[in-house]
Amino acid sequence: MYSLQLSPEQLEIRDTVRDFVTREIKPVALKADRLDLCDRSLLTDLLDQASQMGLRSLALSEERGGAGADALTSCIVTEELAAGDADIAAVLSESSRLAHMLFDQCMNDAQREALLPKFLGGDRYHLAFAGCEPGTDTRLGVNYHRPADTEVMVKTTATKSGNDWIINGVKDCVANAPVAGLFAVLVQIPGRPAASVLLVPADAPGLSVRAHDNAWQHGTCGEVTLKDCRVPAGNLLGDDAAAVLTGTAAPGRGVPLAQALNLGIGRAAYEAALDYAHLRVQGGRPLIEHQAIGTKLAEAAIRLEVARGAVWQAAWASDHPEAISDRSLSDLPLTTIAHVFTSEAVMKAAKDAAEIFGAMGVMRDMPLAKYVHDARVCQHSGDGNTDARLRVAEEIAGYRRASKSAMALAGE
Amino acid sequence: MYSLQLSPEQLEIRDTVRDFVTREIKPVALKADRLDLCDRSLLTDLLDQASQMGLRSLALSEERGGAGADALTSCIVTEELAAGDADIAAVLSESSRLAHMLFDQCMNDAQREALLPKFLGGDRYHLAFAGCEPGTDTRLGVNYHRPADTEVMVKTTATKSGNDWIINGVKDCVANAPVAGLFAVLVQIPGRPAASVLLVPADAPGLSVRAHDNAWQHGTCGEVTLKDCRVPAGNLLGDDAAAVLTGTAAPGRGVPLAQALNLGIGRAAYEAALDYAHLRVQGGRPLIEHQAIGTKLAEAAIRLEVARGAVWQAAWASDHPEAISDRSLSDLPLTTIAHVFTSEAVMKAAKDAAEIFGAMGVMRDMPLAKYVHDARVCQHSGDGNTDARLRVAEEIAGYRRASKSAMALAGE
Amino acid sequence: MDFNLSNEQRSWQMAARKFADEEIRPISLERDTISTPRETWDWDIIKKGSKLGFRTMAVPKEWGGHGTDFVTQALVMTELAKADSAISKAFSQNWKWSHLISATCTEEQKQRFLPGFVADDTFLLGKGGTEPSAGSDNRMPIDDPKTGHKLKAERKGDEWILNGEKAFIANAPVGKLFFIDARTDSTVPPKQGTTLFLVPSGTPGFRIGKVFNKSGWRFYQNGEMIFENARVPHANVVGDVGGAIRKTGGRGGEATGGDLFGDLELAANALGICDDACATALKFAKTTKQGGQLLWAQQNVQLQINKMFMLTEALRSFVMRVAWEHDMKIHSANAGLAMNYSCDVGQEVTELYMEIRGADGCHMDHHTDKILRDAFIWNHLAGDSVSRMKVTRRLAA
Amino acid sequence: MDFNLSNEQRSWQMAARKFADEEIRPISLERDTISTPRETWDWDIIKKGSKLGFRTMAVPKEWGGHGTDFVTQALVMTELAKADSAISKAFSQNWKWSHLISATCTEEQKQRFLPGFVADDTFLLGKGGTEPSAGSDNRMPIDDPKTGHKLKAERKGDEWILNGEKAFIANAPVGKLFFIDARTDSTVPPKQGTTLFLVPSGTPGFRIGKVFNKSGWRFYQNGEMIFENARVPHANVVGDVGGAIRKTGGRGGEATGGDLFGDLELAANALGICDDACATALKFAKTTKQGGQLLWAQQNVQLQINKMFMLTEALRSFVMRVAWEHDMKIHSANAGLAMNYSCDVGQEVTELYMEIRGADGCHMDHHTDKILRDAFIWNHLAGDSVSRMKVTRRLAA
Repeated sequence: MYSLQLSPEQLEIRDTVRDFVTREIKPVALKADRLDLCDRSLLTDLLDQASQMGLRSLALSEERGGAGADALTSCIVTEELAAGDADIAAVLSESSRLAHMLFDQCMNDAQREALLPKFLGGDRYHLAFAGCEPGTDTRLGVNYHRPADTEVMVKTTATKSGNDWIINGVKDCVANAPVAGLFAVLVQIPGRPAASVLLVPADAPGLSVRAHDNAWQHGTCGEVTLKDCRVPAGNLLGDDAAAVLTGTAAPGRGVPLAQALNLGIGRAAYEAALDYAHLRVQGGRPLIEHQAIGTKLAEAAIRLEVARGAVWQAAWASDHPEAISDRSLSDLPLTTIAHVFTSEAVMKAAKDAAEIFGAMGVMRDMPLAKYVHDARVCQHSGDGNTDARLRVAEEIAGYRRASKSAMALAGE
Repeated sequence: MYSLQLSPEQLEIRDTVRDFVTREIKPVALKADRLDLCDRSLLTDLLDQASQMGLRSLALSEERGGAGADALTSCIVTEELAAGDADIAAVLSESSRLAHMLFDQCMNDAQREALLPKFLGGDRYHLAFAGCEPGTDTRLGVNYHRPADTEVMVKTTATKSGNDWIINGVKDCVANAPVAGLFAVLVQIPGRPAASVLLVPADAPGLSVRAHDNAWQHGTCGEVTLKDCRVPAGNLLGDDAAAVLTGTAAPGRGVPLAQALNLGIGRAAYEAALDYAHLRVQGGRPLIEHQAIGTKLAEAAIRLEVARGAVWQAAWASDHPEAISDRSLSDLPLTTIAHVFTSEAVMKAAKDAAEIFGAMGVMRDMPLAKYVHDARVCQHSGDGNTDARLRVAEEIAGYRRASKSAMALAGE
Repeated sequence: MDFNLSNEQRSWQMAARKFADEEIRPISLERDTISTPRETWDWDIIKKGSKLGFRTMAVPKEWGGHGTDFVTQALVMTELAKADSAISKAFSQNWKWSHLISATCTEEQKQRFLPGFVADDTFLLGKGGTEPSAGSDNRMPIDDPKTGHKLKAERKGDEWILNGEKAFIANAPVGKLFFIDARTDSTVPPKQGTTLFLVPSGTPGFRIGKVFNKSGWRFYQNGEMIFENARVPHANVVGDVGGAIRKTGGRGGEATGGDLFGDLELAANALGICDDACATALKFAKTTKQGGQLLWAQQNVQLQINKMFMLTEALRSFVMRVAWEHDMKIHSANAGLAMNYSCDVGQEVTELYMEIRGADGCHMDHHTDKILRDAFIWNHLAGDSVSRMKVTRRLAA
Repeated sequence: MDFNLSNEQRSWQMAARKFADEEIRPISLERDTISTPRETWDWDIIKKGSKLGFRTMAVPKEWGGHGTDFVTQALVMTELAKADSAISKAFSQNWKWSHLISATCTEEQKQRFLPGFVADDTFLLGKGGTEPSAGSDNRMPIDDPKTGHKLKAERKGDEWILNGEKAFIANAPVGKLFFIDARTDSTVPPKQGTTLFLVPSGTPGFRIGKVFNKSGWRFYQNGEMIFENARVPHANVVGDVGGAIRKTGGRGGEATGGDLFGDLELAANALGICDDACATALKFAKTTKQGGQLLWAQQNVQLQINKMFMLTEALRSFVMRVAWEHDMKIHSANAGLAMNYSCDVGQEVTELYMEIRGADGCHMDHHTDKILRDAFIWNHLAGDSVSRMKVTRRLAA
């Protein structure tokens, strides 16, 4: 039965995280000297606290020590965190997402036995997926509605040497790379038809990470170089791991964590402007009582509300493919749809919120400029909205590509 | 538990209605000579058929002879009908909505005994609510965030004469007026603090209806003049009827039937363009394979999908106020939000769809011009989107008006 | 830099404004209401306007016309469109093909057709390009012999025999002389195999089919043309056999002003609709009360009016610049960009106007309804993606 | 109607283009990167530009300036902004107050300040209006004595004693002379109780506080001003005591060109950003491959480029018209409308540019990032609802 009722657990975790954000994150994250984008540092202590609250292992199954949160719950938590600080939200949601994929879905018992205790034991043990490679073109672009001329190949190789794999290659834009304890690395094993995934601990010899400065990505990310990096043969994940981690199985239908994060940014901007509009008096009356300001805030509220519906729909759908098969839900790529819509709605909300703050809305050490920047980063993410629309267009046209590996790499 | 799974009954009725629309409505509704807005006649035979399928009494409870459809189901059906013909959808949804309000919620046993058999017995016995009066300003407008200077008063009066009520006044923009067997008329009984509602059969002496030509409203509507119109004392509905029928109790949160209808128009336009884009070849390839066209269609698909989420959310919420109290859902006026968003999304979808048809998109005897016009009518409905945003703005500001009767009359 | 108008320009503008106010506006809504498309037309207004020069103003003075410049033409189109966009177009459509005659026809052809055109107040011009199923392909021709016009012309001695159909042709039901694109060689791509003919009404085998029932621009006649063994003398070939597209489209159109005038025409006409909407909205806001106060007192209304004027004045600046560039024979992408822009602005301004007029229950003011429909016509002529991509190509040319 | 530039206008434009290409562009991204706001400034570029006349071009010739017209000023601002919007603004900010000096100061005041300004390559001007908590109220004054500027000036003999603060003041940290709005009578509404003073840097009791850390326009200095018993001679009162707002705002601003130049300035500067984005996008699309083909081959890219150029050329047309109107002393709402419009266009064009540059994983091209931030500055200066409503009032004036 159709119902928009959240479970008591969902309502409770939302309140808990919202409270944590209000009391702990915001006072630190919105300090003027930390807002400057040039050196926006990761709030490590708060990440530790969040980990202790279970947010690093949120989506990991309960029997393996996590909270077993479903996609909707994960999105609710991510939105709340992002309303406080997009970077904290990004790091935690990436670890949580990968914890579920790696420990619950991809590892065999031996791997899990070796690695799960490390993950559970260290609040600073984050996870990263090293999929993307420098210079790889993942756009649909000119190949819209045509078979791609060339297959996107993974250039990082893994070759067997005795009982070890030797990995060589460079990965770029790896989220969580600077804080990861464990990497899942997408590699090509010569002779195999598809890509494979190797588990590489951060301290593996030959692995080095260069954190990106001033990157247009939330959280922390970096370039990962693997130079004759050696891991034991047992670190190879099963054949389906590449599909699970790259989202190839259902492109455009992954868990919309990035979109929930985006929504949190928009909400933070909107709420800041709403508060300010109550306080600030102009022409003898609070801003909110001016039609022009009320209308702007209402428009933001409308778009954010509608965007949340789109994100939650995509989240629930990612856990319930059966609702797509029985046609309760559309068979379009709902996460891609949520992405396009949310990123534009939030961008507009952030800009309008900034306008309400006047000159303070364009100061680098004030929250609004941060929200505007954060919203732009979301708009820029993946291959951009122009490409996202082309992916939706192929779906509505019923066009099926022979291979989806290129799309998969693009993520959402 | 949050779930977007439709019930088997919902899935079935959607299929049934969609099939009826494809096989029966579209072939008739989209004939060139019927598309001309100047004389777009009501498709009476199809309305009869729909009534026989139970769509006129859809929301009426099962024990009283209806299908007992909830708000979500009613919206699903309305969207499907409107994808075939907005007028049919408008007439049926109005009768169905009022059947539930009048027979299930407002009438006493005697009234029901007298009138329900007539309603159930005649496929052409439609229902109308005569609330609006000519020249009444229902806008928030300049009164945004201020108490209104004057209370909107109902000018139509009912005075007691022996055992009868004598009604005098004029009502305008009364949906279903030309086809109604029964009117619920909002009246002021001198001396009473609030407005009341009287049941007036279409054949009551002194009641006359003038159908509007070329009105900017879907279905059929007209002006209702009550001149010394006489009905028995027993026709007065209970004190809460005015609140139920005008939606005063929860402004902005009524059943979003008009929005579902709007969505159906957008879907019809989008689907027509999608079909055409597959068929029509330009530059050696079907239109759909051109990036520009694919992108336009994708954008329409995205907005319609998101709009449907907003409409369904508002529909479900209108039946489940408890989900608002426990904060599963936002306490904003969700139907108003769905209205603003849907009307703009559909307008854009209809215009883009028309563009894809080239010159055929601007011909009065072709479907696309109809869809564009129908979408404009939805945008124009109520007090327009500028005012709708002000209503949302008052809600987010937490502004509470002393009286909501003015707002109620505006409807959604 | 000088935005002043010359006395002559100003005087044409004033004459057009007077004609628009006194003659066009009074009949505009009435003609729009008529439901049979063939009957919306009114010869009386055409004759009156013709006597004032609005039909022949683009014909060079040496041929008996008024030889106005493009700036004047833009001003007049805007003024006429303020009162009725479709009636303005019914006049300016003749200028478009006057330009083409001047630019492409031989002296002999001019001698045969121009004096008649100038002398007769009911002599209107048209051009048949679009066919029932090949609109965009003809606007952006590709090098495939299978694409392009299907209307066929075969040479028989001194005559060409035309067979086929044209659709959506402006002035078809009322015109006396038409340029017709016909395929004279279907073994080569359209660019090489299409020829332009002059075809007078009354040509044996040529007749008008249905009149299209447009949702906007109701006054303006738009019809089907049917050619069944229509016989056209070889002397009516414009330019070279196989040279139609070089003459009127692409760089050719830029040289003749044919294509570029069309861009300016749409932009200047849309400007008239916007002017109408702005003036009416401002007056409405300053005279209509809501809640006891003028609409004008509301911030939202002020912001809507601001946007209407802002876009309209941006469009006016752009239109006047393009008109001047045409007079200077500066050919750039600007005319096309202004046309694309006029589509966006015309729709946004009329929609804002509707929002201001807005709330009136189930009723809609007829004037608002009309200009919304008129402005929507641009959607397929000036603002569709083919139009825009065509213009983009000029940017990089 | 004539869009041609005079030789003098053209030569200023060319000089500005050369300076922009050779001097500004090479340092633009580097200055933008500096994280301490006080250090983004570079006196070297100011001095170089000053020697070419870009600091003093609005000063009348009789006072040793170049006496350029508004059209020239618009052209130069656009050219400089093509290379760096903030550096362009650092120059044109001086013109704004040069205009005000010319229009409002007495001969004696001019004599005291103009020669020094003209002679010194590092002499910059500014105006302190905005205060920490009264931005919009000062831009749209209401008739309530409790509103308006809080900075107080009290007369003591031949001097005025100023106490209070200004915030977000352009050129504050680098300027040598400022116009300062101060409240001289708080018992009457701001329109009657505000006086304008000339305050040189180095005035005892006047100092600069923090330098604001803007997200865009990094080069351009924007600071706090602090007045603690600052002593300003009565001779430095501009116009009448109590007449500040009549002099510089509303109809007064229209007469002096103070307010109106500010509108033109923002519009012309935004045009430079748009030109930069258009040129870079076109080049990028024609040189960058995706999937083996130039980006240019894609319809979506063509449509995005079309929109960028369309809006930019509409803005250019509007800016040039407004500049000409200023030169003709035609005062209308157009300057304000063009300013509002430049906010919308600047943002839309830079966002389209970002979409075209787009996909590059987690990296963002620095140039794209910079012009997005620069264009966003307009949001609170030129495109906010107060700006727009203020302009709307001129429409109905």
